Amino acid sequence: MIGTGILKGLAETARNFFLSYVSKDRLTTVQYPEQRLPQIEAARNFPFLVYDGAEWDAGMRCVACQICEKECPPKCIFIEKSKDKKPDAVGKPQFYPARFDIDISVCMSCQICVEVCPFDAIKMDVEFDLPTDDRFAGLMLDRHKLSKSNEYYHEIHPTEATAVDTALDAERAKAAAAKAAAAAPKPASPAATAASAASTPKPTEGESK
Amino acid sequence: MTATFLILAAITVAGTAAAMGLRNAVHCVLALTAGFAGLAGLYLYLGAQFVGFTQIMVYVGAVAILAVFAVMMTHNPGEPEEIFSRFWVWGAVIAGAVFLTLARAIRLAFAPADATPATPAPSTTVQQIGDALMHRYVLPLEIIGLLLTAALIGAVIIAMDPKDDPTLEEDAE
Amino acid sequence: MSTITLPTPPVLNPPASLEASASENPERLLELSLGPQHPSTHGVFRMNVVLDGERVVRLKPVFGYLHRNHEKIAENETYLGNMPYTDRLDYICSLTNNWAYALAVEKLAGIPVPERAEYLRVITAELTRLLNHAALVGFLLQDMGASGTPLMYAFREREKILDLFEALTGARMMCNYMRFGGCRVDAPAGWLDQARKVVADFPKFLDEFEKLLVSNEILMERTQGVGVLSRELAISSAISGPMARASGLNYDIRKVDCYGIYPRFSFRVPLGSHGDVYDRYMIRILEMRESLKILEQALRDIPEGPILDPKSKPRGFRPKPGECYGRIEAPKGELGFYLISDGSPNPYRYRVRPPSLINLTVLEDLCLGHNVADVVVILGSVDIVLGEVDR
Amino acid sequence: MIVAAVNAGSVDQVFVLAKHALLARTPDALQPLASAIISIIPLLVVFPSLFAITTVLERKGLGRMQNRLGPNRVGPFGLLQPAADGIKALIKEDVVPAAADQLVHFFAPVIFVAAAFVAYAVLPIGRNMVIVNLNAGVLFFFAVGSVVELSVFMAGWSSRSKYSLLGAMRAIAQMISYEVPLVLASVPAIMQAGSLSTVDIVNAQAGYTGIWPHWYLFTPWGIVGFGLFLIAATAESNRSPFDLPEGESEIIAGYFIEYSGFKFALFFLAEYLGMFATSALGITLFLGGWSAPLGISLFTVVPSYIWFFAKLLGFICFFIWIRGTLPRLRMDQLMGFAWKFILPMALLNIFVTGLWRFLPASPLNSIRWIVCAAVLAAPCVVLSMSLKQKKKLLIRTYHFAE
Repeated sequence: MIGTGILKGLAETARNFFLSYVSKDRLTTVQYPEQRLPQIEAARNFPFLVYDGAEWDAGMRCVACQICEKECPPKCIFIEKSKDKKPDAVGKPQFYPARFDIDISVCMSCQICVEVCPFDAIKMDVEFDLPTDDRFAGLMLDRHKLSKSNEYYHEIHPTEATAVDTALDAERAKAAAAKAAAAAPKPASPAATAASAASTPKPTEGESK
Repeated sequence: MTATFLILAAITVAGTAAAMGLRNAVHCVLALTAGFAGLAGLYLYLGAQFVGFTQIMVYVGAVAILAVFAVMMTHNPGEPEEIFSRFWVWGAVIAGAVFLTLARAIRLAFAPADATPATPAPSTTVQQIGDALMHRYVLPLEIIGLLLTAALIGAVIIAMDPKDDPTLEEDAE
Repeated sequence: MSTITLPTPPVLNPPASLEASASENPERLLELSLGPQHPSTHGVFRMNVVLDGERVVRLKPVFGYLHRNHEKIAENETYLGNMPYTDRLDYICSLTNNWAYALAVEKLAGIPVPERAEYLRVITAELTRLLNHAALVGFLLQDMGASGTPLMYAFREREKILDLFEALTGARMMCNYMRFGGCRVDAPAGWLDQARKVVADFPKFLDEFEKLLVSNEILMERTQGVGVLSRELAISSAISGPMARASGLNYDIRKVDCYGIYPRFSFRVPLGSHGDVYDRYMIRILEMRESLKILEQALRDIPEGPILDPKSKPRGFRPKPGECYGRIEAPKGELGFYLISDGSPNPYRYRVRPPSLINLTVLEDLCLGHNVADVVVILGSVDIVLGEVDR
Repeated sequence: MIVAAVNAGSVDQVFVLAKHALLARTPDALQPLASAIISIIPLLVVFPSLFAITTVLERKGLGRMQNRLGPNRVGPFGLLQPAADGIKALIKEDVVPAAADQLVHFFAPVIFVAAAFVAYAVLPIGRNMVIVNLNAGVLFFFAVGSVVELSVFMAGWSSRSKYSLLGAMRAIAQMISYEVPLVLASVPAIMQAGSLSTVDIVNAQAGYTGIWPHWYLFTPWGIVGFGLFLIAATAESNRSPFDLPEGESEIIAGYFIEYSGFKFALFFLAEYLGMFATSALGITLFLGGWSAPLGISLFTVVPSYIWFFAKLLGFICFFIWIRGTLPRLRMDQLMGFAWKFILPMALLNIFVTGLWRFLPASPLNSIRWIVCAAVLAAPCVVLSMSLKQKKKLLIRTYHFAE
């Protein structure tokens, strides 16, 4: 008959109207500021620098190798290497970034920097409401604003953080073993270490200062 | 000469005067509509409800829209028209003649000495008008109906687009 | 020095019959610009419409408002650096864009893809197809005036799929998930069960949709016989995707190229017979049902295993010089990437075949003779996304 | 029981008694003027507040139909939302396009709202609660209804924008072509009641046989007439399947595209008032005005104006329900539907009412029912069959390729 399609449609909206009072999966509205959706673990927004231990400046894992600066598609990372060195996560003295800026108005949170970073120094944060009243300086995060503790990293991405930590601990163990092996046969070849220390400014073995 | 009569008369006269005097054609038509509305108010004030409502429905509802349509569609308000056309002399003469005849007719109607104040006509209900239409005036009603339908069909044919009029296409080939 | 005379560009085929009527009484025509800021042009897209009364006499699409120089930027980026940019092409289905680009580069460099990665690619691509068709059908009905009700039902289902993408790739719409030779990250624990649940619930939404509007007389009246695309015109204008299949063209790249592991899944390709807006609307609903079948089979027998061969390094990827053209069946049509590599880390030439733009070229032929209300509905049924049209 | 009756009586007439009390105090000279003002003021208060409540009801109803909440931030359950909208409309800048014709642009909403309000003069809200009992009440209602088109066109033309012109042309065509079926759909009720005055029509439907009321709805021509009236009323007040003049997705907002601030709010007020007025007329003609739906004492105790507003609420919910579901008709279909389907049906309905009136009365007037129902049902069946033969409006089957 002519009008049945329209009546079926009307019945459908009426059903939805009454069901929305009853069934939970139909009414999916979440009142944002008061209620929030549970944070999905793999979510990513803007990058942040990870540091171990308490002090953010000393514990920073980043060694200013500038790979992420080269690989970043929209070129929003700016790094200046430091002159002196400090021990990095594994204990080897490495450079550290005197200046590490990310312009988050340019960053498109594509996490390529996380993928190419060999030192697990930069990870993706989940913080999304970053309101600021200044379009330029407010959105240029410097070293201090970017660095967050490893505990925070465990909080937001638990599985990924544990995997990174196990890899780092293995590396630290390997480096410690290598140092122990290097210390043991020291009396045997002092000349070799002296020669190698003179020729290359960057010492090859993990000799702690 | 009660207050309402004065107001309604003022609206009608002002509306029609503005219709003549205004420069912008669209404003003239709207002023004319105000005049019609004033006239309808006068009918209602005299208690002739049916005539008042038909006046609103026919004149303010339909004729005004037709006039507004015509004016708005054709006039581009760019160039201002001059108020007095060259033939204003003839216009004045004809207007004067019409006014004289009307004045004489009204004066004769009140030939008896006292021009009694206008007593409201006996309030005829719609029922009586309906009966009159259906009994005494049924023939003129049918004829007018026929006339209107013919006019309607004529208008449709004139307005029909030559492109999709089947009859024209055969002649074209 | 002989002066070089440039050949005058050929005038595109002016429809002869209309020129006559237009020149006959030009002041009767009303030139109207629909867009670029217009509620139903699905983005910044303008149509210069010449109306005779309410009937369309001439329609000139104007676009380029969203041109971001995508292909020139790609020539200065590394191969990996281009991957996030492909998300922004057709910003509703980012995963199929990624897959098309990854497929092209894998064909160029000859990189094998492990089994589990292929299954994950099929699952995410078919979920994107559900997403795109549901959103499109919702928008089509919104253009017709059903004030948002079908659109809200479609978006409620879309939210479930977007949550799946966020759990897998980290972002809802800009997934950047595929890599050359596989996928970036494996499905987290419980993701596959969640996906199975979403796929199991989806038919309920489709039935609700069909009951709401498919047999609706007003909808049939508004779409049947409107914007008819003939088979010959579809073939000659290289129309692809649901729009071509609605005109009865049996051309689905999943069946033609058999890329990825599609031959393993049994699914059918719906074909329309009239090629009007109603057929395009119905084809998309039937395609959603076919995608559900593929998803059930893929989610049933996805194997364990690596998703990216471990020795492939993300950086310093230098394919050998050569050229290749990789294409997939994106929800909007045949999405292709044509790459020329000169051995350096940046592609020498990077060209995208955008299905929306090519489907858009026949918009004037579809809209002639209809009135303004139909132009909006026909544009809705062509399913364009300006990110892909303008690149 | 008598006490209940007296109370019921007084509660029902509380407004009428209040008016007489007030009138007794005013000096005689001002008597007619005062009585007019006293009966107009509640009208000016009640219906705009009903407009406010309807906007909330509409947005929450549509929201719930689309499985979302609807406004609930302003006030408890979002009930203060109309206040917020009102203030916003007042504060917003009133932009008048440079090329616009200032005078006409200003007067359009004024006339629109004035015409919408004047139409309430003849609508009986409760037992002897009608502002003026004209013996040509329904004719007055339609006369005022036709003034609305003039203001729509003034708005459309004066804003000097192509979209508003298109919207105005559509609005005029739609209103004129649905005014005729609206009038013809109400003629049967007038024929049966034998008078054009709305109060007489309501009194003609007053009595009950057993508990069933004598509403005109419960007659074959009443059902068809009510259906046609409903369709024409939706079209007349530019509501959903017929909201072409302001087709958002095509010509954005039609004739009031160049209006902002309070003039825009006035247009909305006038549109909703027009909707209430036409539904009120529908209630008066077919649903027995302010009479209770069932004859039982529990219902008749409830005051008459409560029933009137309950039925009006029913109409409003029906319009919202339609708006949430149906897509829009195209212009030529809309006109075709009016002139080719609704008008002939309305004329046939008038013929059937005549038939109904002169057929011999019989127990439960079953003969009249069968004859009239048959005559009315015939064209609908014929129409749907012809549509089937002409292969129109057919759900298509699709073949699949492997």
